[in-house]
Amino acid sequence: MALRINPKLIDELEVYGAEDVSKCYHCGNCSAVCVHSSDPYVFPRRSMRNLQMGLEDKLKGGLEPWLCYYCGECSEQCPREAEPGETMMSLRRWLTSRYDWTGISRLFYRSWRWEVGAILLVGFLTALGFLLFGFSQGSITHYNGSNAFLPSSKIHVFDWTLAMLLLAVLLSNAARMWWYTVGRDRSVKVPMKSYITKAYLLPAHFITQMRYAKCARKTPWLTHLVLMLSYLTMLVLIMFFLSKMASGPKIDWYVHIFGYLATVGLVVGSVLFLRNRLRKSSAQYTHSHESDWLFLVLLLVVTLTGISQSILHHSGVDVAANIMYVVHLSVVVPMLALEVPFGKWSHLAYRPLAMYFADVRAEGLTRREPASVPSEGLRAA
Amino acid sequence: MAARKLQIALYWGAGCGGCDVAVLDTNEFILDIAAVADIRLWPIAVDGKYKDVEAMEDGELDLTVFNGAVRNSENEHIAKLLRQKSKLVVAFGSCAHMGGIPGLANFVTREEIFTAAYLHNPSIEPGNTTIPHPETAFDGSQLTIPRFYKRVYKLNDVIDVDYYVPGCPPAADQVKAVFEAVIAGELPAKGSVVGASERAVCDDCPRVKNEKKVKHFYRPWQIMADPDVCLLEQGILCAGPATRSGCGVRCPSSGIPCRGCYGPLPNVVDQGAKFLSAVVSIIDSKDPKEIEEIIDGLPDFAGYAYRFGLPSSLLQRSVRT
Amino acid sequence: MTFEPKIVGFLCNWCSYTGADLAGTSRIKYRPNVRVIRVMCSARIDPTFVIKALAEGADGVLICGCHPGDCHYTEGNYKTMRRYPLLKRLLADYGIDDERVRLEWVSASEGKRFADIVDDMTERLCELGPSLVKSALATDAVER
Amino acid sequence: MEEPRIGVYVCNCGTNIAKVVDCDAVAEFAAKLPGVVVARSYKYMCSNPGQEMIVQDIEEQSLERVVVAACSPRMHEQTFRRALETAGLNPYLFEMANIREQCSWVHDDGAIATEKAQALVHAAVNRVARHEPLERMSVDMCPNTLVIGGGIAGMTAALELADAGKRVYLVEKQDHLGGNIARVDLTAPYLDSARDILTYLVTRVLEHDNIEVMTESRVERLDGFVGNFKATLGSLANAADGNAAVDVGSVIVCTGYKEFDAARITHYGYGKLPNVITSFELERMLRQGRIETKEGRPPQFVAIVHCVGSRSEEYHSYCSRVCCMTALKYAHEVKSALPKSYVSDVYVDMHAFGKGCEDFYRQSSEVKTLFLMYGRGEHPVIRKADPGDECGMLIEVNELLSGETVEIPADLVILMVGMEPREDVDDVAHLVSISTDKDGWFIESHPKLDPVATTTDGIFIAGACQAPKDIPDTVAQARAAAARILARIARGKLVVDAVYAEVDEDRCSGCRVCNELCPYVAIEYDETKRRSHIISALCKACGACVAACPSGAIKARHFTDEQIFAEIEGVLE
Repeated sequence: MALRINPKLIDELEVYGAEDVSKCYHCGNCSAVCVHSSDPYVFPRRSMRNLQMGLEDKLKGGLEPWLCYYCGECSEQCPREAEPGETMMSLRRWLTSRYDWTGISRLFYRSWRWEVGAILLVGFLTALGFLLFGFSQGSITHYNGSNAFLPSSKIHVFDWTLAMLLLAVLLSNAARMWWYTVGRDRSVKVPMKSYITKAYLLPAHFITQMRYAKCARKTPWLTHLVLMLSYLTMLVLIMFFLSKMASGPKIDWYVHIFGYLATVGLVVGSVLFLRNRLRKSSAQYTHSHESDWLFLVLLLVVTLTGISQSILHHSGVDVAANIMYVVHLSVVVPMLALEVPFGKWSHLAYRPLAMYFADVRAEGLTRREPASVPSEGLRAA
Repeated sequence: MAARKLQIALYWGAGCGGCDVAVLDTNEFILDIAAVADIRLWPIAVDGKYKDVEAMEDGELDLTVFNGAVRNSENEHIAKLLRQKSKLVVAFGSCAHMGGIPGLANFVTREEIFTAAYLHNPSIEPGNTTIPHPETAFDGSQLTIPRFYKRVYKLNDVIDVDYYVPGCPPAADQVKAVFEAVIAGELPAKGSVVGASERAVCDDCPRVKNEKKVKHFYRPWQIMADPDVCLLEQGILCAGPATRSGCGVRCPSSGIPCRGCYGPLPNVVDQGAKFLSAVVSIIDSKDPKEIEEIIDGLPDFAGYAYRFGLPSSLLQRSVRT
Repeated sequence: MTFEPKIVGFLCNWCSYTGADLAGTSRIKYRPNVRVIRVMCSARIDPTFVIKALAEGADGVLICGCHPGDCHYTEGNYKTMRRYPLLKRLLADYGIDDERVRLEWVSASEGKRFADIVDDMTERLCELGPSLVKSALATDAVER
Repeated sequence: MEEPRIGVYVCNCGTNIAKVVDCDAVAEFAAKLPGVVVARSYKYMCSNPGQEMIVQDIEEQSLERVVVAACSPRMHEQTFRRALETAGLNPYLFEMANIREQCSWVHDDGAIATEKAQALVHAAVNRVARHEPLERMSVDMCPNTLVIGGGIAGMTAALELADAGKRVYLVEKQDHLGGNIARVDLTAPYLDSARDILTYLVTRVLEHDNIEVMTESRVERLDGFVGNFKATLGSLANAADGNAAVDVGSVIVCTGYKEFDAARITHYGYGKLPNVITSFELERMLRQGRIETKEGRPPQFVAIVHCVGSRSEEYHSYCSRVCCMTALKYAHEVKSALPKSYVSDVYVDMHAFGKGCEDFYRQSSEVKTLFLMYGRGEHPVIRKADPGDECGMLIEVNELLSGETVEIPADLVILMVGMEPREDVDDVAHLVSISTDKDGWFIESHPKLDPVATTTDGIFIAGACQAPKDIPDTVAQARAAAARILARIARGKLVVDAVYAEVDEDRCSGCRVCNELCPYVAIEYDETKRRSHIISALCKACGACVAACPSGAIKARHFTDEQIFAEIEGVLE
C-alpha cells in the first residue's frame, strides 16, 4: 500500500522551528555522525525524510526525536545547512503538541503570544489568589508562625493538588505517546516481560541522563545534568520539606544546604544556557524557539525570586519576604501548570519514556523498517 | 643476325597439350621459326628423343619452351635436363607459369586422386583395384613408371626459369611476339612475365564498367547477361580485375567470364586472395546473415580463385596433402 | 615444452588498437601470444595479409575492428565483415582449421574484451596444436 | 635495395617497461638486426635528453631510419617524428614498437615479455627499412563557411566568423532562426531570459553584412574537400527558386536535436491524461505567463518527472544533460508564479555538474521543492486520483530515499523529455560524410582533444547534434569550431597529412571495384582515361580501397603491402 505524500506538512513544522528541512538532500552525514543513531533507530536523516514527504503517521509514531540530545554535530556536518539537529528539536515540539490531547500545547508552540498571555494570566490569577488567601488567613507582616501570611502547611496542600493535576495530564499524554509509538504499531509485539525488565531504564535515564553523556561534547550534558538535578532537588525539597524550607529566619543547614546547592545549580545552569543561546555559541544554541527562551527565562526568574524571597526571609524582613513569595509563586505556578504538561518542560517526562519505549519496542520488533539506502548498487546488494 | 640457326626445344610437362597447339596456332609463322631455328625436341611435332637431349653439350640449346606443370618425376627430370642443356628456359602457359589446372590437385591428397581416378571411377571395371606404382614386377622383369608426386609444382619450383609466358593457352600473337623477341635477341630482364600486359583484363575489356554493388551472384548460365556491361557488376564472377591482360580478352568478349589464366598483376602476391578481396568489396549488404547467403552464390570459390595458380599461391596447397 | 601458439593480430588504429592500449593502461594481464600489427582500419586488412601470416608460421590470425556501426571511417568494418566469411571458406579449402582465423569487434573502451579474446584464442589454439602451414611449405622439397 | 642505416631506441619508461622487459636484451637483439647501426636502451626516450640522443645519432651516425620501442604510437609517435624533423630527417622514416601498453603492462613473465618485445622490435625494424620519405601536401583554403542549422550554435558560430570578416552562409530548414531555444522561457541556472538571448542573436545575425541567411533551405549536395567545398543549396519553400552553389572552405554542422516522444512511455499516460505535459509544453505556458491545468485552474500540486526517455535501457542509455537543471528551473518558475503550490521533483539522480548548477540545486530545495528519488530502470506510474482526493492525479513511485512506495499528489505533471537525434541525422551525416554513434549523435574527431572537428577534414560539429548539451557548452563549441576555422583561414594554406592512398595509373585497369568503397567520396573515375583517381586531400587513409584493389594499383602511403608484409615477417621470425 502506497503511502500518500503530504507536501503541506513541512509548512506546519516550520512554525515549530523546522525551517531548513527542505534543504536536505539525504547524503546521510547526519546519521553517520550521530552517536545515538543505530539500528533500528536511525536518525536524523530518516526523520527528515519523513518530514519532507509529510508522512505524518510515521513521524507521530517515531521515537527518534527523543533519542536526540541535540549536541549539534549533525547540523555542523550538514553540507546543505538543513539543520538536522534543529529539525529533531522541532519534531520534539511538534510531537509534544501531538501527544497533548488538550490542544494547549499545540496552541502554545504555534503562538508565543498565547503562551506568554496564558502565563501572565495564570501568574496574575495566582498572585491575586494568594494575596486574597493571605489576607484572609493572616498578616502580611508574618512569614512564619500561626499568623503567617502564606503558611507552609496550606501551601503544601496547594502544591500537592497542583502536582496531582499536572501528573494526571502528563500521564494521559504519556499514554497517548505510548499508543502512537508502540501500542498501535502492528509490526511490534511487546511482551509484558519487557516492560518490567526494562522499567529500571526510566529512573536510570531520568537521573543520570547517561544517553546524553554519550554525545561527543560533555559540557552540555554536565550543564544539563546539574540544572536537572538542581531542579529535581528543589522539587523534592518543596514537595516533601516545604515546612522546613519555609522555617527561619534561622538557617537549618541540614535542609537549606540542599536548597542553596540547588539554587546555585539552577542559576549557573540557566545563566549558562541563556548565555549560550544569546551568543549562539554552537549549533544547538543557534536556533532558539520562543519556547526555549521562555523556558530559561521562567526558570531564572523563578530562581531569582526564590533567592530574593529567601534572603528577605532570612533577613527578617517579613513583609517584603511575603510579597516576594507571592511574586515567586505567581511565576512558579504558571511555570508548573502550563509549561510542565504543555511546554518544553514536558520533555522531562517524554525523554526518559521515549528511551524506555525505544528499548522495549526494539525487543518487540517483528519486522524491520525497510532499509532506505539512496543508492541503486546497495539496494541491489 | 645469328651466324648459326637457333637451337630450340619445346616440351610439355603436366599439361593438356593446348600450349603446343597454341604454338601451332601461329600458323604460317611457324615456318618463319623453322627458317631461323632448329627444333631439337618437340614431342608433339618433331621426332626427338630424350637420349638426344642427354647427348647434347650443356647450353647447347638456345631456348627451351616448357609448358605444363611438374606432377611427376619424369616432368622434373626432363625439366632439369633441359635446364642444363639450355641457355634460356621459358615457362610457357599457365601450368608451367603457376601450376595451372593440374595445380588444383593441390587441394586434395595423392590418395584421394588415385581413389577417384583408379578405384571409384565409374569407368573402372568392378573389382579392379589396380593403382599405378613407380615400380612393378611383371613377368620376371621390373617395370618402372614415373613417380606421381604428392603435389603439383610450377616449373620454377624445380628449376631456374628465365621468362614466363602466361595464358591457358598463351594467345597466338603473344607466342609470336616471344619468338620474335628471342630471334631478335631483344630480351627483357630475367624473370619477367612476357607476352602480357601490366594491367588487368578490364583495361582491354570492351564492356562498360560502372560502380559496383551486388546483392546476388550468378553462374553464367543462370542469367542472360547484358553483353555490353561488366560481367562482375551483373553478379557473374569474373576474374578479369585480378588478372593480367594480354590474352586479347577472349573470354569476356565471348560472354564468358575471365577465369584468371594470365595470373596475378605484377604487384599482387596472391591472386586468389586479391580476387577474393575485390569480389566481396562489391557485396551490397551490412547484415552478416545476408552476406553469408550472398557468398553462398560463389560455390568452390577457392577453385575459381586459384584455378590456374594454386601452386603459386602463398599457401601453395592444402595442409592435408 | 608446452606449445605456445603465435598469433598475429591485425588491429584497427581507432578502436581495437586503442582498446588493446587500454588493456595496458588498465594493467589487464593476458597471454603473451599475440603480436599486434596496426592498420588504420580493419578494411585495410587484405586477405593476403592473413594468408601471408599463416604462411610465415602464425598459428592464428586475429582481426579486430570497431563494432559495426561504430567505424571511424563510417563503414570500413562492414567491408571486413564481408571479406571474412569468404576468406574462411577459402582457408577451409586449404585445410586450415576454422578457429585459426578470427574476427572480433573491439571498441576503444573494451580493453578487457581484447584481453579476454586473446586469452580465449590462445587457449583454443593450444588445444588445436601448431599450424601445419609452415611445415607443409618447408617439407615441399623432400617429400615428392 | 641498399640497406638503410637504422637506429633503434628501447625506452625503459622509468620502470614501466624495464621492470618486466629486459630492455638491454632487446637493444642487444636489435643491434644484430639487418641495417641496425645503433641500438640503445634509455630511461625515458620521450624526455628531452632522449630525443636529443636520437637527433645526435641521426647527425653523427648518419641514420636514415629510426625505431623507438616504447609506449603506444598513439601516445608519442608525433613526439618522435618531430625529433626526426629536428634532425633533418623525413618524419615518416620512423616507426614505433609498442612494448609498454601491449607488452610490459599486460604480461608478468619477464622472459616471455622480452621475447615479445624483441619480436615487435624486429617487425618495426623490418618495416622502417621499407618506409619512404613522404611530403605533406598543401591546398588552398577558401575563407567562406557554410553553417547548417540556425539555432543558437549556428548563429553563434556564424557571428564569430562574420565578426572576423569572413563570409558565412547560414542555412536553416525552418522559416525562422532560433531552433529549440526559441521554444524556451528562462534558462538555468541564472534564470536569464532565453528570449533576450535569442533576440540579440537573431537581430545581429540578420543585420550582419557577412552573413547570408537562408531560411526554409537545405543543403542538397556537398562536393569537394577541405578548403575547397562546393555546396549546393536548395529552397524548401519554393522549388522553382532552383539551387544555388556556393564555395566554402569549411562546414559547421549545428543541426541540434529533437525531444523524446513522451507517448512512447505508456505508464506516464502522456496523450491520455490531459494534465500530463512535456517540458516544452510547460515552456509554452511559461512564455505565455500562465501556468494552468487543462481545466483552466492553477495547479496546487505540480510534479516534475525526470529522465523521460533518458538513462534507460529501453529508450536512450545516455543522459540528456539539461533536464535536471531545467526541472529545477521549473520548480523556481512555478513557485514564483504560484507561491502556494507544492512542487515535487521526481528524479533518478540529480546531475548538477555545470557552473552555478549545484547552487541552483540548493536554491531549489530552499524554495521547498520536494525531491523524490526513483530507481534507474523503474518507472513512476501516473494515474487519475480518486474522487475526494485533493489532487487530480497520483504518481506512484518506489521512493529510494525513504525506501517507501509512495503516492505523490499532482494536478499538473511535467515530463522532462530527453534529447534525441533528429530524424534526418543520417541524411546530414551522408551529406557531409561524417558518422554517427550508436545513439545517432555525430562523432567528433577525438572526444577530449578534438571535440568539434570530425573525421572528415573541414567538417565541424557544434551543439546538441554532437551529443546533448546545454547552452553554455553549445556556445563554447560553436565558438571553438569558428576559431578552428579562422585559424585555418589565417594560415591561408592547408597542410594535408602525407598518409593517404594513391592510385598508380599505370597499373589501374579502370575496373571500378574501388569506386563505391570510399566513405569520403575521394575516389573519382575518369571516364576518358578510364582510370580511377584518389583526391588525396579527401582521403583519410583507411585503406579499404587498397585492400580491395585486385590489381594492386592502389598504394596506401605509409601502410604499403610491402611494409606490412615486412612487419608480418618480423613478428614471426
